[in-house]
Amino acid sequence: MDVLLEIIASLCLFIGSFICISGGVGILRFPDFYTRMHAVGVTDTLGAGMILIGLMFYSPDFLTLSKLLIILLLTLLISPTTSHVLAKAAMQNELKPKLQQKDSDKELNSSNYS
Amino acid sequence: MLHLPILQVVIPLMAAPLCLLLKRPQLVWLFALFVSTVAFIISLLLLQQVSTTGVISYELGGWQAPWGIEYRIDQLNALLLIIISATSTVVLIAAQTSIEKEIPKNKHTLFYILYLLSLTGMLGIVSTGDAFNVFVFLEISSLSAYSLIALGKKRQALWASFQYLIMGTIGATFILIGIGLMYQMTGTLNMEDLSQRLPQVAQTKTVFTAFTFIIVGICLKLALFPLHLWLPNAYAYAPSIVTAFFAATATKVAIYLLIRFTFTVFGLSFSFTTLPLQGLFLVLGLMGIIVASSAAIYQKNIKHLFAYSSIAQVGFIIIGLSTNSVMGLTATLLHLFNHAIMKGAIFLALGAVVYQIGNSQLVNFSGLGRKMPLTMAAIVIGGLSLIGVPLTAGFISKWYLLTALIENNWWPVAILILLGSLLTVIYVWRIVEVIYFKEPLAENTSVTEAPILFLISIWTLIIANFYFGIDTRFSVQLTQSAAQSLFGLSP
Amino acid sequence: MITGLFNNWIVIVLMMSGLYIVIAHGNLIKKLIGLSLFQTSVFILYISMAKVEGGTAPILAENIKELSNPLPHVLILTAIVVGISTTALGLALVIRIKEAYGSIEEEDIQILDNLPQSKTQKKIMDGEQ
Amino acid sequence: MNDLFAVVMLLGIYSLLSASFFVAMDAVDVAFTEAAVGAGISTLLMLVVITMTGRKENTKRHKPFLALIVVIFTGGLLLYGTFDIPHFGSADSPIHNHVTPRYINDSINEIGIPNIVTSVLASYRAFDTFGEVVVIFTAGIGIMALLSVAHHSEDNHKIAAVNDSMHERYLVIRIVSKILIPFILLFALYVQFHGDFGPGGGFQAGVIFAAGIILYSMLFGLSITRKVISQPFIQIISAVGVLLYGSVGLVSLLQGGNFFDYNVLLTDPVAGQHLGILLIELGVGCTVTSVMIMIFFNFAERRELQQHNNIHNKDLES
Repeated sequence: MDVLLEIIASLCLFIGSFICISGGVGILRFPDFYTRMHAVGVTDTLGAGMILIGLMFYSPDFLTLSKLLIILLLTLLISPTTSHVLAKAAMQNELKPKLQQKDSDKELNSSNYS
Repeated sequence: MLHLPILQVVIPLMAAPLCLLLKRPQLVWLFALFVSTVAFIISLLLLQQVSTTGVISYELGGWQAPWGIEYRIDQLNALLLIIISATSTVVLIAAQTSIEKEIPKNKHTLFYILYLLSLTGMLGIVSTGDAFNVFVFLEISSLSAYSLIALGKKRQALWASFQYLIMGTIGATFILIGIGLMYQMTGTLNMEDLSQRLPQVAQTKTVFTAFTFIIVGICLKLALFPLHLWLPNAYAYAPSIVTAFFAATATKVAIYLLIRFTFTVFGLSFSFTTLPLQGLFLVLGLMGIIVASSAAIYQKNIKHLFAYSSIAQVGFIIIGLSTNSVMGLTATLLHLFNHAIMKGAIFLALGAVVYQIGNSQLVNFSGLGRKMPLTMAAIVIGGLSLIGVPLTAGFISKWYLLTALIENNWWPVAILILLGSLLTVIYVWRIVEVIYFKEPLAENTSVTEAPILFLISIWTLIIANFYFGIDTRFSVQLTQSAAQSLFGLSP
Repeated sequence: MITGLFNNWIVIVLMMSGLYIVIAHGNLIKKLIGLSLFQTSVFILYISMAKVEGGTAPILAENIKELSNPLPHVLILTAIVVGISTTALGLALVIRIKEAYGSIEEEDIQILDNLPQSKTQKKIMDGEQ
Repeated sequence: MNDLFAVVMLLGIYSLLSASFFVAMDAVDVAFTEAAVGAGISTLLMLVVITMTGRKENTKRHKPFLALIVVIFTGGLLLYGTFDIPHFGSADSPIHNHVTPRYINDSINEIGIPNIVTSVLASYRAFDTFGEVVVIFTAGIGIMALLSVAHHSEDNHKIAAVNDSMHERYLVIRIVSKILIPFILLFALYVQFHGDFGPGGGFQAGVIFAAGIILYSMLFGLSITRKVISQPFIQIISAVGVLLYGSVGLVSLLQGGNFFDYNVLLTDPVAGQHLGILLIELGVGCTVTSVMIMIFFNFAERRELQQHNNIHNKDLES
């Protein structure tokens, strides 16, 4: 039983940290604000969530478990909201997404946003 | 009687939030005046208690000293408490009239609250025997000081206040670093305990650094010569009442801290033999006197002029410290006391002028000697006292200072100090000339004498000035015994 | 030998960068930021001295022997409050300065301060003539 | 870096990092406060001010050489001073052996609560904490003196109209924070009353409580919040907090003890200590909450006034 718990917990932790790292890579590699924010916003919720779940399997008593659960719920609630607000603020400040920009990008841009 | 030390600080402190509940400015003024008077009476009682029973120690929360915070009142503290609470009371008498024209109506209550908080801060710094508690109360007094200065009418007041905020906070943080290093070497924050434990580690580099940081931090607050840049503007653009109060008390509190740290906490042998503090104070003091007095001569605004004169006076006070003798320290303390009286009177009189004519430019003073005879006489007498003319209080402290210097055989210094007094004569003469020997400006022909409350508070201080210039028993005895006890001699 | 003092050196670097910002930058908000950097670094100095090797947070519980020193923590709690109070007051002053001068750069303010003064000086000279 | 917005955000991150450092150094209470104050409130206030004063900085340095000399000199002195400091973490340095052992060994008998930081803060050095409350009260009063503007009554229709238009724009975040704010306030109360056992206490609770209300007023408009919590009301609360703290001391005076001697509050000294600590923490909480809200209100009102004037000026020009 203990071994099983251990395996599940470490699997969750591993997946969580992998997702977080991929988010970090995304922030560096993606081209513009919106895609970068997408990378962070999505992975943050999932990655942090997985890590928290993994930690829950490790928790020694009920008190810790419930605290972790509350943190998880708050993260699920707050993280998407903040991403939403960030994107909205960017839109209001007229920051345009970088779309496929090649030769005909001007037309593309204008046709998308007029 | 037992709880006097704490009541001294807590009464004005608790009165400040109560003012917020009172609301009506007139009422708040009376209340603040009452509280300040009570504080003055308590400080007198404390002095009496100290002189009969010796040092009073009060343990807050009933916890023994190095574990809890201790209030410790000796003669030096009692002297400072009297200076602060007395000037605060006298200045408050005139406050109601003065701020009427200088501060918008809806801010009067807030003004009194800040004033009381600033009073609390200063009283707290002086009474406490705990190094960290000093920092906390220092911040109370500084924060209220920044806001009070910013209440000035002109926009320069804001800028002056901001500069003071930056300098003051750097100074306070330096003190915090110093206290931290000291704590790290000794494990205690209580001043008495520190003074016993510091000699064991006196030779370490850390204690040297701690000492330097504390001294530099205090000197920033003190406006000692190279660190004085914030002071003239802050004094010139603050509301007149605030200037009068701070000129009489704020630098005094900083000097108290300097004396407390060099003499009591670090001990004489450390402060004056391990470090070249003596020479440093001497040189900085002298330079302060000469440079600030010369700058004062060229000022066009009288508030600026006397602000520079304050910096010069700090020089005199510091030189007294640098002699490292009982006589010199007595001179320092006497000058603390007397300078508070004369600068308080001068700035209050300037407040009265500002009340009547709206600003304090030197030109506007021409011919006012006939229009406002009592106020102008007060300024002149204050100026004479700054010079050190006999019969005024200023003479006594200068006399003691010179005696102390001659005792040490520092003739050149004595001569330079006389030169400094000569510079004082010049700038005071400029004012006298304008006041009495020029025709009034056209727009000032209808100016009349200052309101009665102003005159009461100004002349209280002027009479005190003469009294302590003639009958020196009280002040000299008190300062002498305080100085002796600081040097570890029994009075 | 060296590692035992490492924490202090880091703190010194942080403190000095704060102090540099306060003195060298003309923007008033930047000055306040430097000030708060300076103060926060002093907090780190205090807190790092309180640490005991192998100690835990100073909350009593069973089977804990070694505790870190609680006194610096208390002092720093107070100092943090003092810090935020100073920063807030400074910011309020900045707002007023912006309204009065129209700028929050130190140099602009000094220029603006000197202008009316020279005007008044002229006036004074005229008056004397 | 001449974009002040970025600089302020970096400062916030620095505060958060130092808060995590404090946790590593076992200073949980301090970390809590630093996270709430440094990363929370002070960043927020700075951002509000930046929106009013502009976010670009003049890149010209003021006195770089003077600054460099001062900094090198001070830094060198400090560096010199560190060589005799007891080493990091060593248990035999003076600070761990002189005053502190009594706090660690005896506080459980003398005060009776497990969090030593709280017992030192609220009982052994209660006067420092009183000073701290007065400092923050002073800051509140000072800011009010600097920024307060005369009130003009707003008409309800206008508020409702603005409210509706904002509702469209901030729909998601409004709903989410409506869910969250009760929890924030509840958490603040938990921190307030749990300070005896774990990290927390009046100050942290006050900041969190204020943060909840500030969040509400940012999303739903100042005028609506002001209907619930008016300026005079907060002023009174802030005064009451200081008075409550002080009167605990005065009561202990009247009971025959020294100022802040909680032992005499009740017949059982330890219970007296508990009561005293509870009351003063409440006082701290009241003052801190109200002063924080007061500061934010004053900043935001000033901002509204500025914008109002700007619009007015533009109308005049056109």
